[in-house]
Amino acid sequence: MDINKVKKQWQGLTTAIEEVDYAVSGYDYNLSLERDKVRDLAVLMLDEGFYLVGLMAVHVAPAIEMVYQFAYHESRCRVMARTSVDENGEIATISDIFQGANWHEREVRDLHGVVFIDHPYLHPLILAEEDVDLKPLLKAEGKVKNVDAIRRKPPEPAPEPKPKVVPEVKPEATKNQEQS
Amino acid sequence: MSMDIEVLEDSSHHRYVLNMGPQHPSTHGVLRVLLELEGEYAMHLLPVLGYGHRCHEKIAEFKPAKSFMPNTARMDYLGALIYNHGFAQLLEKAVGIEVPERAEYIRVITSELNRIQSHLLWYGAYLLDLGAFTPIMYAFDDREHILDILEDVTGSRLTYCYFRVGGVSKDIDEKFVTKTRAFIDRLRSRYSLYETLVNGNVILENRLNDVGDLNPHTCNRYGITGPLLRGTGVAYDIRRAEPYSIYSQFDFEIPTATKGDCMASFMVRFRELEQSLRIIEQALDGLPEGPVMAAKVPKKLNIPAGDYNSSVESPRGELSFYLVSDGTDVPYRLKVRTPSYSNLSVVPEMCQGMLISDVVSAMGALDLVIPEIDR
Amino acid sequence: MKSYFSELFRGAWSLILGLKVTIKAMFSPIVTCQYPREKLEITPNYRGHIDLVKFADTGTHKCISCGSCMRECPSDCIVVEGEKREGVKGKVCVVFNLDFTKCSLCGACVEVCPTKTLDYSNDYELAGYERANFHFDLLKRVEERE
Amino acid sequence: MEIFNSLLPELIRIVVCAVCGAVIVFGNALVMGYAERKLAGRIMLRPGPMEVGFHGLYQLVVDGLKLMGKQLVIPVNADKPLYMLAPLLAFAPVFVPLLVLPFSEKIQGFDLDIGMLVILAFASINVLAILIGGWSSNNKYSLFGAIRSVAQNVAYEIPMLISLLAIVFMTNTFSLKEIAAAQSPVWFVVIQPLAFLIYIVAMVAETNRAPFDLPEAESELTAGFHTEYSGMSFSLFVLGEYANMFIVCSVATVFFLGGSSGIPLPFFEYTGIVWFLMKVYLLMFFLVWIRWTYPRTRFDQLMNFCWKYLIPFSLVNLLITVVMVKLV
Repeated sequence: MDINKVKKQWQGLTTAIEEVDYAVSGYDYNLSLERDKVRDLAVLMLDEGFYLVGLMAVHVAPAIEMVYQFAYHESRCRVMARTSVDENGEIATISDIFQGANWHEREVRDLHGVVFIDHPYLHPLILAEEDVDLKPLLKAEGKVKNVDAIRRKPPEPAPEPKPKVVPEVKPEATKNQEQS
Repeated sequence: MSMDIEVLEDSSHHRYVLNMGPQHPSTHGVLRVLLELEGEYAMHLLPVLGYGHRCHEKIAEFKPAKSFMPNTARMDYLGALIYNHGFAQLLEKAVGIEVPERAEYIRVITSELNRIQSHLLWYGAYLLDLGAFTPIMYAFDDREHILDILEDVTGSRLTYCYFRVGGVSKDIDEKFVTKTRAFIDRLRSRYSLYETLVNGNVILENRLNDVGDLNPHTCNRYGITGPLLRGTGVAYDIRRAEPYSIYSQFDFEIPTATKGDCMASFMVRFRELEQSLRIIEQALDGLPEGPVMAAKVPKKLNIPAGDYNSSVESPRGELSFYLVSDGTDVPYRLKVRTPSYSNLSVVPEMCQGMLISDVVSAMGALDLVIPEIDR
Repeated sequence: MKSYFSELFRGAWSLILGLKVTIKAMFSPIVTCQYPREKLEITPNYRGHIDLVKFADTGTHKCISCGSCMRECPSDCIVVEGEKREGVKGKVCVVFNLDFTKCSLCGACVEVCPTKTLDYSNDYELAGYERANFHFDLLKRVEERE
Repeated sequence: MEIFNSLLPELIRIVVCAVCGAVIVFGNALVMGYAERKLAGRIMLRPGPMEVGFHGLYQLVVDGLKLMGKQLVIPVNADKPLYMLAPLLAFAPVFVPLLVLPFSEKIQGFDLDIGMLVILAFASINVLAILIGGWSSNNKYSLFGAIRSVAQNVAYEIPMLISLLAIVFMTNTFSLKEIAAAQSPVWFVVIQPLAFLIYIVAMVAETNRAPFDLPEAESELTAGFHTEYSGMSFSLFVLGEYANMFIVCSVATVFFLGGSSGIPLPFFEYTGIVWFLMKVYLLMFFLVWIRWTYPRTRFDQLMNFCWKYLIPFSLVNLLITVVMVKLV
């Protein structure tokens, strides 16, 4: 795999490619894409030899965000691709491309209620039949944060968080000690 | 789950459905697999999960991230320390805490002991699946030594909660080092026993060869990692591919096999025992002096907003903790990507058209830990 | 034809080797421990449920009812209450309950304790018939102890 | 025994034999149950039963009492009469072979001149019991166990018979007493080692023991054909299994290990029975030993092994024997 070549291909599919500092965030590339490009990206990733680490949903406003994680065997290249579901809570399945996504998507359906269009067998996997609409991982009313709240604050994250954290935390720590 | 059965039974009339589990000797926990049989051949498999789901991911959203540490140990009861490791590392990355070198060495030593322990239990339990009763007792005999060593330092025998954000909770002593070295010698002297009793046995060879074929492409499609993937010839190990902790300092091989069947992953796991021993040996030799906890670990861990991922190599494959933070000390969302979940998802494809006996041996080769799937 | 016989002999030989291993085991000493009859010595580092330490110098525990353990506990299984008494500096601990059914033995409470008055007990034979057997009153326990 | 021949009518003789048979069946089950658990324990580096009596000696008695006290659970959809019949059918026929076994020159119930055929015929009824038990339980696992058992036993009876037939050609008789007596200078195990090996393998498969315990195969079929059985009906299956083990090992002793021959002991008139039982239990020890050593074979491999190796070898062996007998 040539990463530059792959990057070029990503450009056609994504709205933003962000290189992330592995030492801080634990992955290399952060891709943002439109929801109708998810299947194209999956096909590309499979062709390039990536495997699907997992996919998950995050309940944020205005729409639930889907995060697909890919990684590569031969060299370190961990990719997060994120998109959001549409207003009906639907998104296209990638389980016919990455069969491993089948169960992950069923799990997301169970826990967040995201419906995957054209999924071959979207039955409850973890929940019981009668709890289909439980959606346990949806945040309670009022607890849902806006999508900006969970984004890394300085857009260039490299060494930023460290100096930011220390002063932020210190008063907390001393406060606790005072209490005890 | 009556619906599932209907789906299977509708497909054709002369086949019938066998319910394997949730209480079955070879599913190792509350996993249920519906088998659609034609004679003794499984034409269609449908795993049914969720009997022991504890919703750890939801629990994580309710309390400070630091308090989630004991829960990680309960996801995979065989790789508790490795789960500890992944989670501690995640928070250290996110908050930016430097772990002292001695703590990293201790983490590696105990994690590798944990890995050996997990492999030994799998070894015995797998042989039990294949109908050999004795090897599990020999494997347990060895495993007890590890548990004693780990109990001495962590205080518990199974669901360890030993790692802390910023280090480990307790320093190891000279006794630990001598006991571990004695164990290394002991396990090495036991290889010949395992090899003659089990690995070379013609019945075992016939049971495992050419059963449960996988290839690298299938592994990519299903996200299979760990010994199963290495059994197909791909030398992918997170300890080498994305060296975390201090794994880059050690000299160890990644055992691979090429055939991708049960025998391949069996031998890969068996040979990983030796590699783990080598890592432990090197770590014990290079063990530095110093503190085992980072000097400044804030009491309240405010995680800067953003998302963080931490991947480690669990005995069963890639384990990823993915945390989304909104800037508070309570995770906004924590996703645990457990290896068994993806590994098990290949079963319907891998076991299609197999004899029941082969389904048992193929599922045993996945080294399933059900609480990890129903996390 | 050649492989037919060589396979047979190789297989038979591997079976004989296996028999040799087990017969050797038959005459080697047993490794298990007959638990209720004999007991293994438990390591002093064993993490049982928590207990209040009885200090030799004061003859009792040193809990100042700060509540750090209560706050640190991930499963909320500790209840500490203190009250202000006249003539005594600080608070006096009047309630220290542990709900062991919820405890996950993580050890956070012991590590956070400012006076080091919390420690793990070495008690591991904890089987009981009812839930109430696992609701420990640690203050009572520390008084009853030697 | 000659006294009985002259003084008592045949009927009483049968009753005495039946009582002796019962003693053997139950005594053997006790001894073997205990020995199996002890040996399994020793092989696994643990002590085995230790609690009841000295070194757990009464364990099996207590277990038996417990099983007798247990409820007989009959599944709702089971075929009741057949379900109840199966354990009896597994247990009852084992008495007949005991009647014709020559425990020593003087101790033998009946010396039939078709002794070998009687044993083989009655030993095969066991398969029917397993089939009926597995089918009538109305449990899919049981059914699988039953089907496997039938296929396996039918296949393995062929090499068993053929290997024994080689001995019959040499001795020219079906009478067990005469076959045992024919081995006075050398045991047939020396002359017919191949037949002996084939018989041993077939014997393990016939008694459904590991590594050929496919009808039970508890990691695949939970408990196979006796999944649904409980209490005494379960223990009848176990009794039948141990009695069958005793019978096949006795046959091996009679055909290959010289029956009751051995150095006569000075203090006991019926020395033969001591030697006989010693040989039988040595073989039984071997059965236990291999059970706790090997993994289980797969069903198709089991059948392959029979058709690919055992039957051709036993046929060649038979052919050579016939030629040799003709020439000598």
